[in-house]
Amino acid sequence: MPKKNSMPVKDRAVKAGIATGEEVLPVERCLQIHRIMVLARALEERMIKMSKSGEGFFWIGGPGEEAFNTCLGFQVKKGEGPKFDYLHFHYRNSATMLAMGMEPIDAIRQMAMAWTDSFSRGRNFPSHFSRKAWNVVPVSSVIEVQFAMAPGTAIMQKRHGDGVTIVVGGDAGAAQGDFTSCLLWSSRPGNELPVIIITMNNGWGISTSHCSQHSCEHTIERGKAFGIPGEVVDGNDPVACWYAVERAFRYSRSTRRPFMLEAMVARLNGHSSSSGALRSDEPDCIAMFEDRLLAVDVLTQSKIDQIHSQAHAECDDAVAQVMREPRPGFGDIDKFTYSPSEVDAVYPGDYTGLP
Amino acid sequence: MPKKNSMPVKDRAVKAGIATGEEVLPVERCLQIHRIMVLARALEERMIKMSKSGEGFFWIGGPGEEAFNTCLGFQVKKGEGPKFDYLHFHYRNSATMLAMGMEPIDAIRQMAMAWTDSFSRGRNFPSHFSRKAWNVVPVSSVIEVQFAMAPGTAIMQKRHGDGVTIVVGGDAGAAQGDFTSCLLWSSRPGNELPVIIITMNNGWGISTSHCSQHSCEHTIERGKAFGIPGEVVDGNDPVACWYAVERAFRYSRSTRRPFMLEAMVARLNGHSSSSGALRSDEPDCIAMFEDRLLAVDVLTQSKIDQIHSQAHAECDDAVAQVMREPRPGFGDIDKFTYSPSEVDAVYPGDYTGLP
Amino acid sequence: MATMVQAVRLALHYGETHLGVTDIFGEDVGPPLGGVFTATQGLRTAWNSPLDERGIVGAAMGIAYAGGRPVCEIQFCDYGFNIIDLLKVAGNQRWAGAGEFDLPMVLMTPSGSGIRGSLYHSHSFESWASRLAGWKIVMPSTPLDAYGLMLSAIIDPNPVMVLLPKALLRVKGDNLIPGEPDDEGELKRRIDAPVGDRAHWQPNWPAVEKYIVPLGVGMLVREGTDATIISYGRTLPLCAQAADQVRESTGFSCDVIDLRSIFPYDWKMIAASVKKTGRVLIVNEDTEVTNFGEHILRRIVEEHFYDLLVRPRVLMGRHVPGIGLNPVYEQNTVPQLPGIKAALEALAKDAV
Amino acid sequence: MATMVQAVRLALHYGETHLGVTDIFGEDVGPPLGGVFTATQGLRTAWNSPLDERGIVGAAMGIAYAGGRPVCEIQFCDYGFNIIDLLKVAGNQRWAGAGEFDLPMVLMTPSGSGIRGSLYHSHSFESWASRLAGWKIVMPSTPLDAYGLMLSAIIDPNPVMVLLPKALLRVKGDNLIPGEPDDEGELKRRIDAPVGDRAHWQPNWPAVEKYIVPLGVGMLVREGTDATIISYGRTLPLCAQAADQVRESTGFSCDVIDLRSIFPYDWKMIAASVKKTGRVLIVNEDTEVTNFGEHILRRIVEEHFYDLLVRPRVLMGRHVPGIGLNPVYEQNTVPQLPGIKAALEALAKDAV
Ligand SMILES: Cc1ncc(C[n+]2csc(CCOP(=O)(O)OP(=O)(O)O)c2C)c(N)n1
Ligand SMILES: Cc1ncc(C[n+]2csc(CCOP(=O)(O)OP(=O)(O)O)c2C)c(N)n1
Ligand SMILES: [Mg+2]
Ligand SMILES: [Mg+2]
Repeated sequence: MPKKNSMPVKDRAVKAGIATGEEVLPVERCLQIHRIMVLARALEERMIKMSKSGEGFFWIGGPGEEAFNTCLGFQVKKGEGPKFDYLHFHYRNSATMLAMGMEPIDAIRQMAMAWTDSFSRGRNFPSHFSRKAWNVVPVSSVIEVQFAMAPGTAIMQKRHGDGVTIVVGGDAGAAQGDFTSCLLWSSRPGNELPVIIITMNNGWGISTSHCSQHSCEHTIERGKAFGIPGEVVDGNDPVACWYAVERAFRYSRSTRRPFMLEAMVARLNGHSSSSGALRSDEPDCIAMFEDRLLAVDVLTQSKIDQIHSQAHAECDDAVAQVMREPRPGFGDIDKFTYSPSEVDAVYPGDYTGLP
Repeated sequence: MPKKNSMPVKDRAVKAGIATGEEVLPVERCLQIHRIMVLARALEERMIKMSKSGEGFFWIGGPGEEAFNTCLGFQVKKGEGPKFDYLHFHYRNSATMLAMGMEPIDAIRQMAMAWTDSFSRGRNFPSHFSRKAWNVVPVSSVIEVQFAMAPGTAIMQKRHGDGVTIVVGGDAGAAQGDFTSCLLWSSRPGNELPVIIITMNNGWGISTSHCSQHSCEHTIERGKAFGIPGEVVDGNDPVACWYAVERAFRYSRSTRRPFMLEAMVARLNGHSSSSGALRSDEPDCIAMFEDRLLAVDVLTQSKIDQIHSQAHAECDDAVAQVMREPRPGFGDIDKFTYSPSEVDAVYPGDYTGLP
Repeated sequence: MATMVQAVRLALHYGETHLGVTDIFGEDVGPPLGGVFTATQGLRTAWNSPLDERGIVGAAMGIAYAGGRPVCEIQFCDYGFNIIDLLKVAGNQRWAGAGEFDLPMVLMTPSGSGIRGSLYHSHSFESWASRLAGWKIVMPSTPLDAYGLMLSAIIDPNPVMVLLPKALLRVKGDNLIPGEPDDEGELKRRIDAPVGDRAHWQPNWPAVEKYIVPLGVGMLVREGTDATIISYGRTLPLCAQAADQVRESTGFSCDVIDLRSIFPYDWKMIAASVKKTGRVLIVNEDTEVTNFGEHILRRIVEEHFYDLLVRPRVLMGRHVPGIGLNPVYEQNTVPQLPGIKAALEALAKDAV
Repeated sequence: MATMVQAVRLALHYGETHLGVTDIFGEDVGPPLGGVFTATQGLRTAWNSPLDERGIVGAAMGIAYAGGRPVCEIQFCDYGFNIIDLLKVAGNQRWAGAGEFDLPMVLMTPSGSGIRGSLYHSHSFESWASRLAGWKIVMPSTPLDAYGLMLSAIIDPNPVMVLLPKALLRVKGDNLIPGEPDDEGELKRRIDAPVGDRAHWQPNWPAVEKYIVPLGVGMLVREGTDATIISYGRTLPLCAQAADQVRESTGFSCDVIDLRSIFPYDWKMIAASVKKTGRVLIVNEDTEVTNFGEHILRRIVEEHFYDLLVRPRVLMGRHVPGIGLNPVYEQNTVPQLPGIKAALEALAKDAV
C-alpha cells in the first residue's frame, strides 16, 4: 500500500506551491487545476440554466466534485485501446472530461439534445459521456452497473501494457451488488486487476442520507476483506486529491492490482434539476481553493474574476452556437443500433425496423 | 461480540461429555446429535440410490454438513409466525430439518415426486423444503436469493418477541450481490436486524474451488466493514458447532443484531447426482464423531451399527411406502398458484388457466 | 379532484390504517421526500431503503412471509430489470412450495414514457410483468382507479404489481375518491408536504373510504358499435380522445376498453366487444416485439378469428434500444394521438 | 456425427484459433469441468468465473469494450433473470452512445425444458431475449446449425445471444461439420475429456473449417403446400416429425420452417410460405402470455390477414409458475409430439 508521503522529494522542495500537510502542489499545476474547476462549474451552471430556460430539459452533474474530478482527469493515461486507461464514469464527471481535454461545447450539445452531440446524438441525459478515442465507455443512468463492467476492461489491460481501469460511483450506489462484484472480480487470487475503484461520497442518495443506511462510514472499508488497499481523501482539497490520485495510479499501474479511493465531496446543486438544482450551503471547493491561492498571492481577485467570466463567456458562446446546430430528425431514430455485420442477412448495415 | 468460552460454567463441569478444547458437550446431547446425523446420512444415501434407480431423478443434499446442520436444528426456536425463528435454507439442510422433527419420509416424498410431498407436491428438487408451521420458507434453486429475503423476516421479528432469522448458503454463492445485500440490510444504523448469516464453506462451487475465485478465505471477513461479528467453526466437530451455534443464537436473540457463522464442511458426495454423487475422500464428520464416542465408551461399535441399520431401515420403509402413494395428475398442474382472493373477479379461488 | 399520485397516497393511507399495511418502503420513499413523485408523503409506515432494488424486493418478500403486508416501490420501473429472478421466485413460491405460504406483497412502480425521461425513465414494464406467472398486474389510467386498484392490490393475498403510468401521475381525475374533500385546494393543503422544511409537517388525512376496483375487471370508457379499442395506462385517454374525434367527424363509433388489469385481464369484456364489432385496435406503448398487446391479439385470433370483419391492428412502441431525450425521439417511438387516430381511421375505412 | 454440445465446442475452438476469441468464461466453464454440459472442454481461453452472473455479463462487456472478443456463459438461462438490466445496457450502449463503441460479445446459455430440470432448469428464454433491442438472438436445432450460428455470433460485432436447447445438446446431427472426422468414436476420443483425472489431458482438435449460418436466415426443413409450421429449438424436430406423420397418413403437406434466428427472424421465408399455404401453426415452448410466437402471429395477421384461409394456431407452454419435476408436469406444460400432431390435424381439418 502506497505511503501518503511517497511524493518525490524534489517536487516538494524545488517549487513554491499550495501545501496540504507535507504535500505541496506546484503553482502552475494549481493554476491549471483551478482553471478547469472554474470552467467545469461554469459549464454546469450554464447547463442548469438551460434546464430552466427550455434549451434543455433535465440536468444532472458535478458541482462540488470539481477538485477531485479535475485532478483525476489530468492524470489519466489518455488514449484508445487496452494500453491506455479506461474510464467508467457516473453522471458527475464533466470536470474529469474537461481536464482530459473535452470542449465545453461537447457537453452543451448533449444538454441541448442536438444531433451534433457526439456522446449520444441528443438521446441521453447530460454528462452521459461516451468517447472511444479516450476509452470513455458510455455512461448509463443505471446506478452502479459500471462496477460490473470495470473488471472486464482491466482484464484486457492486464494483458497489454500498463493501462488501468477507473470506475466511479456514488456513496449510495455502493449498496448495489455490483459494487461488491467489482471488489471480488478485481481481487481473484492470481488474477488481480488494475482497477481504481472510486466512490464520490457526498453523503446522499437523492434524499436519503448515507449514514441512515450504511453502517460503515467509508466504502473503502469494504475492500479490506478482499485485500484491496484504499484511501479516503478530502475531495474539496485539490492538493490532497492530486496526490491521492497520483498514489492510486502509481499503485495500480505498477502492481496491476486494485485500489480504492473515496473522495468526500459536496453536492452543491442538490441531486439534479428534478430537485430544483438549488444551491446548497455545503463548502465550495472552488471558493476554498481560491482563498488559498489568494492567500499566497498566486492569484488576485481580479484575475480570478477574469477566469470566471472567461469561462462563463465560453459556455455562453457555446450555447449560442449549439442553438444553431441541427437537431435529430424522424429518420434518425434507428441509427447506431447495430454495427455493420458481414454475417447478418437482415441488418448488414444498421437497424432498419422490424425484419 | 460473544466470547468463545462464555458457556455457563455448570454446563462445562457437571456432566461428562465430549470435549473440544474447553467446551464439553453432555453425553445425552451427543447421542441425540449422533442419531440425527446418522439418520440424515442414511436419508441422503437412500435418496442418492433413488436418483440412480429411477425412483427419483435428480439428487442434491447435505452429506458432510450433518454435524453443523443438526446442531443448528436442535437450537431453533421452532414455531409459526414472527415470534419464532425463520429459516432460509439452501439445498443441503436436511439434517437441520430432521433435528427439528421432520420425518425422513417427508423428504423421500419430495425425492419421489409424489403428490403427498408436502413441500412441493412433486414439483421441486429434493431438499427444497417449505413448511409454514416451522417458519421454513420455500427453498429455491436460485443461489443466494434467500439472502435478499432474510432481512425481511427479521424486520418483522424485531417488532415481535425474540425470534431470529437464519439464512444459509454456500461459499461460492457468497459472490452474488445478495450476500452483500444481506449484510447491508441487516446492519442499517438504528435498524440492525437479528439475522444469523451462515456460510457452509465446503471449498467448492460445483467444480470451481473457493480459493481460485475469492481473495478472502472466510466470508465472515466481509462482515467487518458492516460491523457484523462472526465466527468460523469446524463444521466436522459437533461439539464446536453446538457452541458456535449457541453463541450465535444468544447474541442475535438478545442484542437483536446480525451475526455471521461460517462452518468449514466437507462435500462428501460431490455437488449433486449430475456429477455422479460419488463419495469423496474428504473427512467424514460422522465417522470422526463416532471415533470420539467410541474412545470415551459412550457408544460401542455394535450400538453404532445398530443405529445405522435402524436409520437405513427407516428410510427403506419410507421409500416402500411412498412408492404406494399417489402421484400428481394432469389436473394438478395449476394448483397452489394463487391464494383465494375476495377482490379478484377472475381467480377468486386458485389459478384456472388463461382468463 | 385528486391527481393519480395523490390517489395512490390516499390508498396507501387507507391501507396502513384499515388494511394492515405494515411497511411502505423503497428508495426515497420515507421522509423527508416521500417518493420522487410524492406518492408516499406523510405515511406513517413509510421508510427509506438502501439504493438496492434486490434488497427492496427481497425485504418485501421476507416481510410478507413473516405476516407483514408490505408495499415496496421500485423508484422507476426502468430500474427493475435486475430483479426479475426475485419477481419470478415471488410468483412461483406458492406453487413450488405446495401452497404453504401466501405472499401478500405489493410492488408499485412508475412505468412508461411521457416525462421526457430519456432512456432510463421511459421504459414500459407491462410486457415483462405479464410474463411473471403467479403475479397479478394492474395499471390504472385514472386517479379513482388507482385508488381502487391499490386497495385491491393490498387486500389480495398474492403478489400484485401496480404499474403507475408516469405521464398520468400528476393528472387530475374526473371523479372524487370516496371521502375526498370536494375542494382540490383543501386536499392539497391537507396531504401535500410543503416545499422546504418539512420537519414538523403532518398530513391531515381526509377520511377516505373503502372503494374496490376488482382485479380482472376492465372498464368500458366509451360504448360504440363499429370497433373495439383495447388499451390501458398512458395511451388509454388518447384512445378515448381519438374515438371521440373519429365518431364526431365520421360517425364511426367504438367501444373503448380500459383493461386496468393486465393480468388477469378481462377476457369476457374483450370477447363480447370483439364479437359485437368485428374490428379491433389494440394500443399500448411497450416495444413491439413480444408485446402484451400481441398476446391479446393472439387470444382474439384464436377465439374470434371468424368474427373479425377486417384485419385487426396493434399499435405499439418501436423496437429500438430506448427512447431518446430529444422530443423527436419520443414523439416517434411510442404511440401518440395522431397515430392512434390515423390507425382508427384506417380501421374504419377497411372494407368488409 | 457431432452432438450439439460437441459442435459448440468445435465452434469455440475455431473461434479462438481463427476468429480472435479471447475469453470463454462463466461458472465451471474452465478446467477441470469444461462446462456442466461439457461445451467448453479443452478450450485454450476457457476460464472459471465467480458464481456471479452479473459479474460475468459485466466482465464480458468490459472485455468487448477493450478490444477483446468474449464468449460468456450463463450456466442455465434460468439463472439469467437478474441480469436483464445489464443485457439492456449491452443492447443499448451503441445506440445511446452515438455508435462510439461496438460490443462484440457472445452470451451462450442452455434454454428450455426436456432434461427433467424442475423449476430452475426448464425455463425458456427466447421471449424475454426477443425484447432486448440491440441484441441478436439465435437458437439452433441441429449441431451443424449450432456450429454455423456460433461462428456468426462470434464474427458479428454486436451482442449476440446463443440459446442452446437443453434437450438437444446431446443429440447427434445428420450432417458432418466441415472438417469433422467421419468416425464418431474418433471425434469423441479427440475432443471429449476423459472421465476421472484430466490434469494432463489435451484435446486433439480436428481441423474444422469456416461454416457460416447467417443471422436472420431460416431453414425450410420440410417443403409442402398446405400449411406453414414455424418453430425452432426443441420443438422443431417434433414439428418435422408431426408434419411427416400427418403427410404420410393424410397427404396434407407442410412447409416446416426452422427459424434458427429469433431476432432478426427470416420474415421473407415466413411471409412467402404463409402466402403460399394460408394455414399457419406456430410452435414453441415458452410460456403463452406475451410469447415470441405471438409476435410472429401478429406480423402474419398484420401483413397476411387476407391470405389466411383458416384460423392460425399457436402452440406454447402454459402460463404456470414453473415446470414441475414429476414428468406429468412437464408432459402437460410444454408442447410434445402428440399435441403438435393434434394441432396440425385440426388445422388440416378446418374448412376453408
Ligand atoms: C439502479 C438504479 N436505481 C435507482 C436509480 C435512481 N437514482 C438516480 S441517482 C440516485 C441516487 C444515487 O446516489 P449516489 O450513488 O450516492 O450518487 P450521487 O447522486 O449522490 O452522486 C438514484 C436512487 C437509478 N438511477 N438506478
Ligand atoms: C444464480 C445461480 N447461478 C448458478 C446456479 C447453478 N449452481 C447450482 S449450485 C452451484 C454452486 C454453488 O456453490 P456453493 O454456493 O459453494 O454451494 P455448495 O453447492 O458448494 O453447497 C451453481 C453454480 C444456480 N443454482 N443459481
Ligand atoms: Mg451520493
Ligand atoms: Mg461450496
